[in-house]
Amino acid sequence: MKSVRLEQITKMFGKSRAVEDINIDIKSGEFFTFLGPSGCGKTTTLRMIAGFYFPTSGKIAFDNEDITTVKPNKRNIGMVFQNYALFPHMTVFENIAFGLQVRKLSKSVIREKVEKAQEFVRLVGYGDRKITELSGGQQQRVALARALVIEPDILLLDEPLSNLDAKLREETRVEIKRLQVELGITTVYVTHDQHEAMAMSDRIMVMSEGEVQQIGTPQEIYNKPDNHFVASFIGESNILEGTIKEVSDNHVTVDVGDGILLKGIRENSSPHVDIAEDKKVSLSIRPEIIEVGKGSNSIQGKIQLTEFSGVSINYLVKIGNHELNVMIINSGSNILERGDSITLSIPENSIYFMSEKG
Amino acid sequence: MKSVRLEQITKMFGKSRAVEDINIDIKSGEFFTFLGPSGCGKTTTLRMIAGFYFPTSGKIAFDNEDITTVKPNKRNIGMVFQNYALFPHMTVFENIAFGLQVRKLSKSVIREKVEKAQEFVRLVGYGDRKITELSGGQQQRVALARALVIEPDILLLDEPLSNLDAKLREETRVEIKRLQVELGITTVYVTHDQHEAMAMSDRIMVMSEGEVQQIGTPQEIYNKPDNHFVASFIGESNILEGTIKEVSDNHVTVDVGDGILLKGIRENSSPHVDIAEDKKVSLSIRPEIIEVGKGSNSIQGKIQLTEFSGVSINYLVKIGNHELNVMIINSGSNILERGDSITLSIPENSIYFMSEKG
Amino acid sequence: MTSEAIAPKKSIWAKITQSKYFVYVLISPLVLVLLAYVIYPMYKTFSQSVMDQEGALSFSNYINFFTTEANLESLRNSVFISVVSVITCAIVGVAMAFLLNRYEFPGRKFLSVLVLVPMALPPLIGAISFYFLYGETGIFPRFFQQIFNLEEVPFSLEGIWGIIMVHTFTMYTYFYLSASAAIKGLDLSLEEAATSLGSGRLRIWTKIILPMLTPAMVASSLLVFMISMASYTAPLMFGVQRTMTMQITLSRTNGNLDMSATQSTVLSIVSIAFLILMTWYQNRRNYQNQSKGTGVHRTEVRSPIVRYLAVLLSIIGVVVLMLPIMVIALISFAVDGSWTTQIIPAAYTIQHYVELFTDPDTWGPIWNSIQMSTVAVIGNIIFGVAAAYAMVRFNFKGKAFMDILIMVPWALPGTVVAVNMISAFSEPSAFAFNQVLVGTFWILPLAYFVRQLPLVFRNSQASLIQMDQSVEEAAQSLGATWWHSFRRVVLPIIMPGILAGTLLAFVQGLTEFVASILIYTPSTMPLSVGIWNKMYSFEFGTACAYGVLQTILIVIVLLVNEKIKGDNDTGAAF
Amino acid sequence: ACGNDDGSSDGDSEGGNEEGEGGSGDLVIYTARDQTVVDEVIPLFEEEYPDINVEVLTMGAQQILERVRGEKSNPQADFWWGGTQSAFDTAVEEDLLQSYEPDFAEAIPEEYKDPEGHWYGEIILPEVIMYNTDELSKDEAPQDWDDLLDPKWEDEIIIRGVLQSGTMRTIYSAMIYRQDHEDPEAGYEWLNKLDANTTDYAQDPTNLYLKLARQEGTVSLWNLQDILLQKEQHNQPFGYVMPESGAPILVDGVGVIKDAQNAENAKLFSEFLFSPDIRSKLSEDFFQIPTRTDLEDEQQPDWLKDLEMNQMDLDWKIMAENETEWMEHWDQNIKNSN
Ligand SMILES: Nc1ncnc2c1ncn2[C@@H]1O[C@H](COP(=O)(O)OP(=O)(O)OP(=O)(O)O)[C@@H](O)[C@H]1O
Ligand SMILES: Nc1ncnc2c1ncn2[C@@H]1O[C@H](COP(=O)(O)OP(=O)(O)OP(=O)(O)O)[C@@H](O)[C@H]1O
Ligand SMILES: [Mg+2]
Ligand SMILES: [Mg+2]
Repeated sequence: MKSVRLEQITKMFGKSRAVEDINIDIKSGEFFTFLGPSGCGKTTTLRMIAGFYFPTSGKIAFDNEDITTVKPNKRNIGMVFQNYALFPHMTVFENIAFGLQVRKLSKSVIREKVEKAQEFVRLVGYGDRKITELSGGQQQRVALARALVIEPDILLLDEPLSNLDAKLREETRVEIKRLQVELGITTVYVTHDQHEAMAMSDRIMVMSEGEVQQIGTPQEIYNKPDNHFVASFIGESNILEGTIKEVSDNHVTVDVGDGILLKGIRENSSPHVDIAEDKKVSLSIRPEIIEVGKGSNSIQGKIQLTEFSGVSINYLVKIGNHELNVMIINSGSNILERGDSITLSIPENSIYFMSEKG
Repeated sequence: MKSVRLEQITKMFGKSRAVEDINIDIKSGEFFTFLGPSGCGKTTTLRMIAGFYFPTSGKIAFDNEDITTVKPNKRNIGMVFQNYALFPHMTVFENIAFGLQVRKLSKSVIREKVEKAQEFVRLVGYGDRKITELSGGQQQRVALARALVIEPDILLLDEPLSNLDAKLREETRVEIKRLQVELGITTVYVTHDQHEAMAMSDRIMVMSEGEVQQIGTPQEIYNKPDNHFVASFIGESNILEGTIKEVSDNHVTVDVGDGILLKGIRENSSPHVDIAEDKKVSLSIRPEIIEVGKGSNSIQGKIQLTEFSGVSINYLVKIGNHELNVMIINSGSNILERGDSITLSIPENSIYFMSEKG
Repeated sequence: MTSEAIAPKKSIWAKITQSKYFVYVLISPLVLVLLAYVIYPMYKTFSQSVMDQEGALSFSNYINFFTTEANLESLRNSVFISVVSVITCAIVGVAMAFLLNRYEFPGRKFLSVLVLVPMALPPLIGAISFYFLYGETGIFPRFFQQIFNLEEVPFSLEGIWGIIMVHTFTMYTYFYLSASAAIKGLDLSLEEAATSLGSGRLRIWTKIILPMLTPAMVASSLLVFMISMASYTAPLMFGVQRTMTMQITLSRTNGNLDMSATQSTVLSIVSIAFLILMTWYQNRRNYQNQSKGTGVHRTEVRSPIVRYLAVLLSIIGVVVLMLPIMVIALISFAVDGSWTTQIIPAAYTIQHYVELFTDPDTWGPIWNSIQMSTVAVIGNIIFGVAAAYAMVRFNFKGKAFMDILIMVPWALPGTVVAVNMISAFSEPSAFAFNQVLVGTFWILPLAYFVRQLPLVFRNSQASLIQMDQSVEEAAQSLGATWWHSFRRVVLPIIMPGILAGTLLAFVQGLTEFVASILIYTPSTMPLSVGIWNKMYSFEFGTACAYGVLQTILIVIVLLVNEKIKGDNDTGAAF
Repeated sequence: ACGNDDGSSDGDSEGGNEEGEGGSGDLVIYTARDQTVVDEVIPLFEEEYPDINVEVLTMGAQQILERVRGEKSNPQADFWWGGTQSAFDTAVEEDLLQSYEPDFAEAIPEEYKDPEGHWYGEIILPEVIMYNTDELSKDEAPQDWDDLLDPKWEDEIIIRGVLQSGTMRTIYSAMIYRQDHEDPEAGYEWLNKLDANTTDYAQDPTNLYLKLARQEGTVSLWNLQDILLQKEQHNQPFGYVMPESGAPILVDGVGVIKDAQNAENAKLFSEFLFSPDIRSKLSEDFFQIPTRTDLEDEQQPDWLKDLEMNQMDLDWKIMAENETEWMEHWDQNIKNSN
């Protein structure tokens, strides 16, 4: 229920820079996600919001109020730590109840709330267990319950579901989202799971090596990545380099080598691309968008590798000098093997133009 | 390079039963995965193979040699612990080198191997860091490198990638798999990520509440689940209850209520189902198999919920009293909103019959 | 492979090692040692207390004990003094531990050495220095009397509160050291988690930090409680007759050995009861670090006020704690008899040092003490750590009993321990390889060993309880033998605890007096007896100069310890 | 309790009395004498008996008793040098000493030795009134025990902790005995008044000297020898008054440990220690008053010649019988009651 603003935040550890020049405006009630490779500074940034690190430079404000140096316990946050940080000397119940006791609620209210939270994370009946007697996922759920139960203004979640199975993860995710929407808690979420990020977030910040790459809604980030990094980091993407052969009206034709010409739509391009004949350009093509069989932008290839993933079958297809990842929904039809020929087509409106790499 | 056999393994913690009557035969060089909800006993089983827990009853054998009571350090295993269990007083290098030093390799060989392992987990240049100066994902990678570098007979991995981003996870996964195949290391893998399980495993054991539900190849488990639990746990599945109306030759027609009749193929059924008229039966239909538009088994419904996940758009569709999850590949076309009508069709060969829920 | 051939052999060995009785094999040497050096003499004392002159079983001594008001009052006093001492020592020790371990500031290392120096206070002169500071004619009372122009001194330290004061000033190090070790092992993210849940400093302290320090606190509480019960010099100095130790001495002086045995037994029973209570309290909860991965991030202190406050408090604390030592140094430079009614001595000299350094007998006792303490401490480390490991990691019958065995010598007055040792070893016994130990070099190190074993044992145990066991498992999974993983993984992680205990034990060995005086031989005269000799012949200044030498020796030990610790640190806080 | 009987009844067989010329081997002495005394005597002894290897362990009388007791089954020491009559009596009762008949036995009065010859008094310690000479002149100081009860000494008297000090126990018992040895009530009453004037009890002698020198009080009760030692050797402002009604006189003695490994050497040492030369030397240097009554005038230092001994008449047997009871009563009912 509070907005969060980070202004030109930089954080150094000794001489090494963990994050640099971060600017974010998280709206009140927004679900905001940090996404990025391991070690890119997600936890560091989150900890600065929580108040456990002081930015080397820059300012942090909640609701326009500068809280850069305010103590963590005065920020009314709820946090799930990446390492859980459960109190080993307390039981599950005591762990979850801790924040409520701090808030001096009555015994009966605490019991009620804790029980509700236990239900929420599917740990009913585990109240008296010691932390050592829980499985990894159960520990993570205790950590989650402990942060949620205090209904904070701002919820900071550092990979809160990483040790849960897909089913529970999905259910918990939906529940968190519901809670967040119902209570309007501003939430900052760190995850390495894009699917999760996409499904839950209002906006996503993609980071790499301590720097912001793009901030936007899931669809913007997915469909209109600002740069190579974002395109390849978010979901899988085939990135081809080519030279623009022809620009007509709304259509662009690109030569990607080996005599292969691909036709796309002009408006599907990131802001800074120079679309003109003979310019070098990068094309991003999502594997799932490629179809099997003839159609627009038909090409021939040979299967290099086959991978079955349940929902889909993934092929690595060799086309000239390029290798394309192709994802075909598993419809029970037979699976092609390495060496088989395949005909693919790429819908025109699903080619996205970005400026050349580097 | 050793086979692993678990015979009627049961493990109790005090009075509570963590796993019960587990029988597995893991072949030499096989990649075997434990899959199951949080707290179902995956870690417990793994720890028994490693030798940290003694089974309350039952036997464990490596290569037909009973090792139930052999000490962990005599088993030549490599293990990644769910909580990493890194040596906090050592640097990254020292952590990874530990197992090699135990094996009394020469300094130069150790250096070489450790450096290769660091490269493998993308931690080149982090050798002299203290463990406390690493991010969560980096720590996990150290744990992985430490287990792999000793090239054990049996590799036990307890959610070794849970804190890595999708990209790195995928890459590491591929590398682990490659290593495993090249060296032929028997691998037991615990994961909560079915995608990972499907992509890597030779066989998967699905567990629930300490009991084995099904053991089989990824395709068997996905396409021919033994029971409700497996069907709904592995991937998403819509499970409908119905009564068989008509059995003709190879086709089965089932009334699932609200006057909706679905037609399927007889052979798509789990072993113990009794296919006969008027029998109750369960149908499992994967969300990704359902198509938009008219076709076989056409039905009408109303959209309840829309979720965008990058690759796909997920709808929750209300049909009579049923709610169906439907997953449509994101082809850039417009997304339907809550309340919109939709026509779906279910291919006949993609309905799977299971016995009624017990 | 050749598994065929080795399989059967392996399985026999495996059978033995995996048997649930194997742990008894492991702990048997320790039990033997304890039997010989603790149980056997203790049993003699006990049997003496329940036997009448004819040797028949009789509780008349106990009836006598519990019907004598003097005894009961002594018991009450001793328990009261011990309980309050535990509390005051805990406050001082833990507060100093936090100030000096949590905040980084220039000179922190130096202060953290100084804060331990009071440990070096020689028991005899140490007692007197308190008198000089806070006694009726002490520096402070006189100082305040003068500046406020009072008729009488405004306050002075006396009686039971005097004892408690002395205990606090000399025993807070037990808390300081073990708390410091525990703080190093404490996962900071727990505090952060509590903070993020909105809790303020106070609550973090009471609900997270102190509870998480429980193993360390229990260890030091036990040590302080027991040594307070067994404390002799402090009651002597404040003339409080009604404590258990004084009563025991009195009984012995009067030749009433049965009563003294009874009193000793009652004393140890009280201490054992406290031990059982604390163990029960500790076992109710789990203290193993349980986080995923290692305690990653460290809290930063930004607020300069907090930091300056920490610096200021540290300095004040250290100075106050150092005062008794400084007084001894002061006296060592004062002309004997020159300090009468002044606040501080009027005339100074270096004569005492000249005397000391020209006396060829000065260095012998110092060298003896170093040798004997070293021998004892090596034994302490081997057995103390092994016992702690067995107690924490294994589950076996008689665990509680072994705990008591190890602790009891600490709970008995030094005189009683020494007399036990004499009677046990004045004849050849199997436990001493058929040798008479009395009158040899070995009896003193042995006495030190038995008496100080709890120091290393308790502190190591506290560290072990906090250590995450899966780290050890990781080492095993990498093929390390038990010994290898113990050496390379367990030891380094619990090293702060071991070092704390070792330091205490070593310093204790260098300063032990009450037992030493009864069993030393001319060739093994320890330093403390040397000092006492000077005192006894009223060479007060020289005794203090000798005491200063002892203090310097201990400071050197502290510095060495700091060096070892420094090499071992897994990183100090910001 | 097996308290302090007179210790007269233990029938100990008389030890052999042969005397070797010269002597050789070891000699282990436990002593409660000051290091300085030891340092004076031992070299002289070693000069005379160069073949005897002497080892001296210094400790308190109480600790000697503890040690000898502990080592009973395998004695480590040969000679016990310095201990109170009561400590020796306890030791006799516990059968820790052997009896012997030295040459000087005749020269020692009955009351200063064990009738069976288990121990012999070496020096006597008169207990007197002590005062701070900076504050008081000899005339201002109390002249007799009863003067101490005068209210003008309120909070001026410092007493060395009574129960742990043989000296003080003797003085206090003597005070009770002096009032009425049949019924201690009168003595308790007297001590009660003394307690009223007492400002503090010092825990050890050093402390007593400190407190007195630092004028926490001006008057104390103490033994003559230590007062003189402090005064002459440590420049302390102390003086003494020999009470008009007499001073209780304590004996400090020596004994040979039972079953000592070097009993012969121990006897040699005791002969040496009691020899007139050594006695006069120790009187000279350490203000010791010998028990021997047969010293020539020229063997006595001036102070000793001038000393007007005024012995209080006491029945040590009755005192020993009652001391524990009296002292416990004092400790429990009188001490600090005012
Ligand atoms: N030491 C223990 N004492 C008591 N119960 C335990 C102990 N360890 C685990 N359990 C319980 O045993 C069950 C199985 O635990 P296990 O750790 O094997 O689960 P898991 O399948 O690895 O789960 P996750 O995916 O959450 O890590 C859980 O319900 C857990 O609470
Ligand atoms: N205390 C520290 N001292 C030095 N470097 C640190 C410290 N903490 C983190 N780092 C480094 O800062 C970088 C950012 O770390 P951070 O923990 O923010 O990563 P992250 O994005 O959370 O990664 P992950 O997804 O792996 O948890 C990493 O390279 C890490 O090694
Ligand atoms: Mg992180
Ligand atoms: Mg697990």
